Amino acid sequence: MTSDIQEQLRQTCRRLLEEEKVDVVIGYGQSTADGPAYPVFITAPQDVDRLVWNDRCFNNLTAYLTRDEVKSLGKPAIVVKGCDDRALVVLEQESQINRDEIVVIGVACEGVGEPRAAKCAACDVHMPRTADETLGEVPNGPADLEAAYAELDAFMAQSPEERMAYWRGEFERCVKCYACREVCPMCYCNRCIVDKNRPTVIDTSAHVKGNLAWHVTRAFHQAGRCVGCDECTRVCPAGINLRLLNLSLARAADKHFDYRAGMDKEAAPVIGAYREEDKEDFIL
Amino acid sequence: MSETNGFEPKIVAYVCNWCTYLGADLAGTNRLEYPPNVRIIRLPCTGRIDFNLVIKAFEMGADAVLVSGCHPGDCHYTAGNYHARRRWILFRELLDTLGIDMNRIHFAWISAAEGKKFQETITEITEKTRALGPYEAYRQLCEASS
Amino acid sequence: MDQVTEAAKGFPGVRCVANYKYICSDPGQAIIRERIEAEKLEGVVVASCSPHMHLKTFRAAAEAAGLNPYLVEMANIREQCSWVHHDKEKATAKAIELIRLSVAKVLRNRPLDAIRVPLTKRVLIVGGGVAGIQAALDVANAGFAVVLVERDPSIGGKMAGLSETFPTLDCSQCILTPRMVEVGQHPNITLHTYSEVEAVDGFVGNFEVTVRKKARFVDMDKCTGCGDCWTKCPSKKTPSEFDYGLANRTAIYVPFPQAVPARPVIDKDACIKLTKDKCGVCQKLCQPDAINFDDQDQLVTEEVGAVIVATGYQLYSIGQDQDEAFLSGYGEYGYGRYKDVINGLQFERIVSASGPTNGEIQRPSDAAEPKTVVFLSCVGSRDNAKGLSYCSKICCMYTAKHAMLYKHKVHDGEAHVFYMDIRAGGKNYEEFVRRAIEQDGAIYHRGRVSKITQENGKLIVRGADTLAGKPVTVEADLVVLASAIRPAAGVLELARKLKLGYDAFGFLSESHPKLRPVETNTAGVFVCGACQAPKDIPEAVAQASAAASKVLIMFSQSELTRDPEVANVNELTCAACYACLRSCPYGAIEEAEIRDRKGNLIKHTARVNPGLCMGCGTCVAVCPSKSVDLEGFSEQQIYEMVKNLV
Amino acid sequence: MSQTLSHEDLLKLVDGCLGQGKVVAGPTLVKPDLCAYAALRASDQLVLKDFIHPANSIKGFFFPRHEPICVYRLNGNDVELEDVDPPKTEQIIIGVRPCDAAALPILDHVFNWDYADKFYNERRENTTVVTLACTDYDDNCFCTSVGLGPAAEKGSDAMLLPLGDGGYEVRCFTDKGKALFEGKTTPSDKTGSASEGPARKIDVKWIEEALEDDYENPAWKTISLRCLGCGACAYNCPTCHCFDIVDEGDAAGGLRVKNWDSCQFGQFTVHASGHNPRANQGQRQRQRIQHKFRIYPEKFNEILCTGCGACTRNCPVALGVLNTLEALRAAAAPDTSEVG
Repeated sequence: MTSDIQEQLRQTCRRLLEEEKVDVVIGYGQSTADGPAYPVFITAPQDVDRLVWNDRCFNNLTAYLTRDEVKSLGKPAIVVKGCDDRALVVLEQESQINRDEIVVIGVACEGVGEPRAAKCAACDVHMPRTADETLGEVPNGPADLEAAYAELDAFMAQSPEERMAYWRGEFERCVKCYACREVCPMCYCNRCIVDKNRPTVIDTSAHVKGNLAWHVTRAFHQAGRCVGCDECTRVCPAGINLRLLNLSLARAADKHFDYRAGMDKEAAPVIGAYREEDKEDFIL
Repeated sequence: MSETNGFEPKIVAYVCNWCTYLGADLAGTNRLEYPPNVRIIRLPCTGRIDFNLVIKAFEMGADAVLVSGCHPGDCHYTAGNYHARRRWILFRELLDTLGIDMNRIHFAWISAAEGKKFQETITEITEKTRALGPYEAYRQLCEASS
Repeated sequence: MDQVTEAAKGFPGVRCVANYKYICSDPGQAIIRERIEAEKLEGVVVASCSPHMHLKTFRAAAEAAGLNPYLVEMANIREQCSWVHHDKEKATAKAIELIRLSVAKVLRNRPLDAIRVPLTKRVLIVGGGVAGIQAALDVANAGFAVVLVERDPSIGGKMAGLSETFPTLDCSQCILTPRMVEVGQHPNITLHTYSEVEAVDGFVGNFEVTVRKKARFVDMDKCTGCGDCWTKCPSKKTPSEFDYGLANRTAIYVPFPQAVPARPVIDKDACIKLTKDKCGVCQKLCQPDAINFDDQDQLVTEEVGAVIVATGYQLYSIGQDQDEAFLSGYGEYGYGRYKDVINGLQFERIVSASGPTNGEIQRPSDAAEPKTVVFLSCVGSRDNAKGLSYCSKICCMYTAKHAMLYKHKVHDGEAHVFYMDIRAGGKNYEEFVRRAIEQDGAIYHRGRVSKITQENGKLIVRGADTLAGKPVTVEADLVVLASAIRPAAGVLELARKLKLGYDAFGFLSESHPKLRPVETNTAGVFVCGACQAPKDIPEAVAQASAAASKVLIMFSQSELTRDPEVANVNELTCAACYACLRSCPYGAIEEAEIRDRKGNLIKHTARVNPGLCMGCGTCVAVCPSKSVDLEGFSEQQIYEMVKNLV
Repeated sequence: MSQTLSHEDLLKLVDGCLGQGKVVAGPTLVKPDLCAYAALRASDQLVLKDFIHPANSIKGFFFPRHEPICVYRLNGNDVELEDVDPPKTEQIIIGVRPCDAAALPILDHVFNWDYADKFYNERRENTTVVTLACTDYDDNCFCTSVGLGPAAEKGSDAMLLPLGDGGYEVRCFTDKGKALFEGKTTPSDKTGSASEGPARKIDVKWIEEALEDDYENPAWKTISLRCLGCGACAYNCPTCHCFDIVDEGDAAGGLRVKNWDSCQFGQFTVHASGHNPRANQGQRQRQRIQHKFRIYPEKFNEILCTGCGACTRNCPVALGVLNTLEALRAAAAPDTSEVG
């Protein structure tokens, strides 16, 4: 199955490059079969065989679309999974990309990782939704949001004190390498607030206080934008479960505004819109 | 009223210039007394009040934070408070997930005519916070960071 | 205070501290000016009252001393400290902290220059009653363009329906219609009748107003106003709004003969063609072919620099059903049940020479001449229990006028007046009331009426005479109720569109009851006439001219200056996600491009239009990289304060 | 004769040190599936098998990611300064991979070159490093390419070589090492063993030459295309040592602190003017490799890399030093159009 997709993928990309429909293909490569897949940038038809597709293709490649180094290569084709595809929608909503200037190659995804990544458990976007060309076929699961938030529910069952203690432990390990930020398609600011010091809104030090402030900021800046690709969580060298924070905001947007990031390009973004009837039972 | 051996809670209030700040002024004009524990930071509109300010207040040792502005429909800037409310709805869930003590973050609509409500709100929050005691969890976290 | 002064001396950046009891007074301001010059100060903090009280004052003082006014901040140690905390010690400690915060802030203030914005020298006037007409003519005659929007098919308002006006008894229409015609023909006035304000955008000097021109079904350009249509219209059973239901009108109609514009309009609910797709007589008869049954509402936008609201009043609706729960309705007076119980405006039509009875006093039920008429004042007014707490102000006068006019026409008739007090403040007003009583023999009973019933063709009015201290019962043929004045329907919707304040009764709020009587809290929007409070014609007209003069003062400037405390974008770090643009309540942020000399695109960025920005700062809060900031409340200023909370 | 120690006795030793209030650190499971060096609360937290290399390095025990170096107090317009003294607590790090220990002598140069960093030196003084020889390697290891190996002694005070029966042969190289195991070990004829070392190799000599005037090498651009510019490599690298000095505090005062920094961050070289001499990731990658394999060796005659592979293991896009060097090599060979 995946091997057929891989073959179709190579053919498609060869065609696109030969017909000069695109200048570069942003896809996955792999040095050794059991090694991790990693992003590759194919500019010549004869190199398309370096492209792979398998369940080790973790990266959300859409993060590259907003990078100057990659933009300078010309018009891209990009390989996306269903969850990555949602990022494209947000990036378009936020005027970061022009879909006419990008060829999106969607690949049917049964899930990544062995064992499967947490995000895949309740995935309802096995098939990319906005791709120009889609390879393979996997039935989309139902939007089982209960399952999606199960991990969060379990966590929230603890007392606030326990939760605080948990995060304190997590944040004590954070070294502020910003892998979570750099790998995220939504963190495309060319100057992050944490890199600004007039004023210093967030302590740059990687101590608990500064790390809490940083992770609150990172997470909240994702409110209504995070598409749940979980790359931040996967790449964290300290193994901090950022997914929980993202989930809490995703669920809030879902619960209160019936909104899921990257599902509907036309939907009014959560931040930047409002309804007069928005809930306010918590306001004195 | 408090048994917490002279603990005086530190309360930071981020308020909008046109409703709550004027409400506080009215409380003054009417000589409505309330505890002196609150420090008011005047911003033009709740729309301007960023979540980072709440975090910063706690870092500065606040035991409770109040964010307050115009009632829906009354915003001097027509919609700033609606946008703010949206962010609060989301932000509260994040803080809750982080285990931040939700009894220490308060949101209120207080209009320019509600001097009484301002007095009552500040009094209530101060006493509630006095009862909770200092926000040790956050202070420890800050001390661990020096 | 000394303690505070001492403490303040120690704050970082503080050069000098002065302590004066009345710092806002002239000598107080002199101290500020003197210190600024003597010490070459780069910032000033005044610790006194609320900035809402005197920030402008102190900024002006600083400017006078050559310091940029935006380098002045205040610490509110009165309203928000000394006045609310009795514990002297703690209050003092708090005052010291508040001053420290303001000092911290002012250290980060930047000199700012007022923003200059272009000014559209065109005024929108909402409401074509006597106030609107007066304001329109004043502005238009001063040479500026006016857009007059009237909800009804004709201008004229309530005054057009009045008979004669107190205290001079000159004919209302005789004095009003020439002004109406002048409005209709004035080259500087654009008239939108049968129209309503749909939406208002923009800000002082640059409003964009959308006007809904309701479908008239008559082409105003083709129509000559010949009248063939309304004389021949077979649908004749619609109660006339102008005659308050005392007469009927046709489906295609002009509200009254002197209407401006003198062009008919089709009532689509009454028209047989539009309701049943039959008839169409008017269309067949219409020589110039002006009838258009397919007519639709049209939206037109008007650019104006100022707005005058003159939407006038309506009468307290007597009867059972009320729009406000706190109004009782005075069902006991039988209005609506008894044909011969009417309100003041209806009586105006009955005595009006141009009215349904051509000025003959006839009662509605059987057109008989009433021999006994009872006038009740304060129906709804000054009645906390069942009505409105305020005095409607004009009723005493027009009731006296009604009694007088009645007696002039029915010499052998009896005019009884039940009143609470007679309020006749005004030039020749008291004399006028005395005339009604002494010369024309109106019978005044000081007391209220409890009930009106009908027995064999008579209206039994049961009341009390509190002076005589005995009950009074009058068998009347006609009862006229002086019902309370309320703001016109729909004024609240308009108020919201214009961001105007209003009181518990819906009267629009002026920005200062004494010194800014026609201004509102929305810059560039003015009020006049009964929409602000009940008032009679001379007052409404005077206020209208006042509003007009305020507009003219504005229009005498070549451009407007605005408060520079607005947002600005750091275009270098802006990631152009446009979260700010999406959340700006004023549409003050636009997408922009930065290009190099050769015109190659370097990057996209958000950009603030300082003319539109009102400085709410919502953009700052939603900007992830804080690439947009707000002058006067900048990130640095606020965080400097927060850092001083320790 | 060799000296040996049973696993149990090793754990006793750990608890003993903890009992004396010393800091004892070593590989431990900070999460069920994440092994990293961290301070231990009890010996049972120590993990000495079933991992190739902990996620991080031990440099943090000598050069913490966040270290106050001075306290300041704001008093009106005056500022009071107060030096911070480096902590005196004795540290013992057990189960250190030789590649991590080897980084210490390398770092000693830079922390004692134009200025002697008392914080680093004090910690070095007070710390005993007990390495654990490698019995396995993975695809990211390349210690042998940089002159080290599974049992390299560089930087170790003592080394544990697994005996296969759960015990260790103990080899002490310094007085600190000797002092730690004094009287704890038993003589034996068993000798511990280590693996033969990783399969992947690079020719560092070639690299060093290749890096001579390679500033304009277009390969950097393509090699680094996939690099996201985070600090996961540098912050887990045993030898990366860039830091930033910032003042942190409020109106009352605060701390001047030394925080880790990384040349891979876009902001790292931005001038006050806004100009950035290393404007793209290619230039930043080049800098990192240049520093490790040319500049540092030229200056201190040591390669600033121990082949531990942590950079690759932690890299979100599986890049890291080794793959970068191989890509550079491949790019130099004309026969392919290898990219990214």
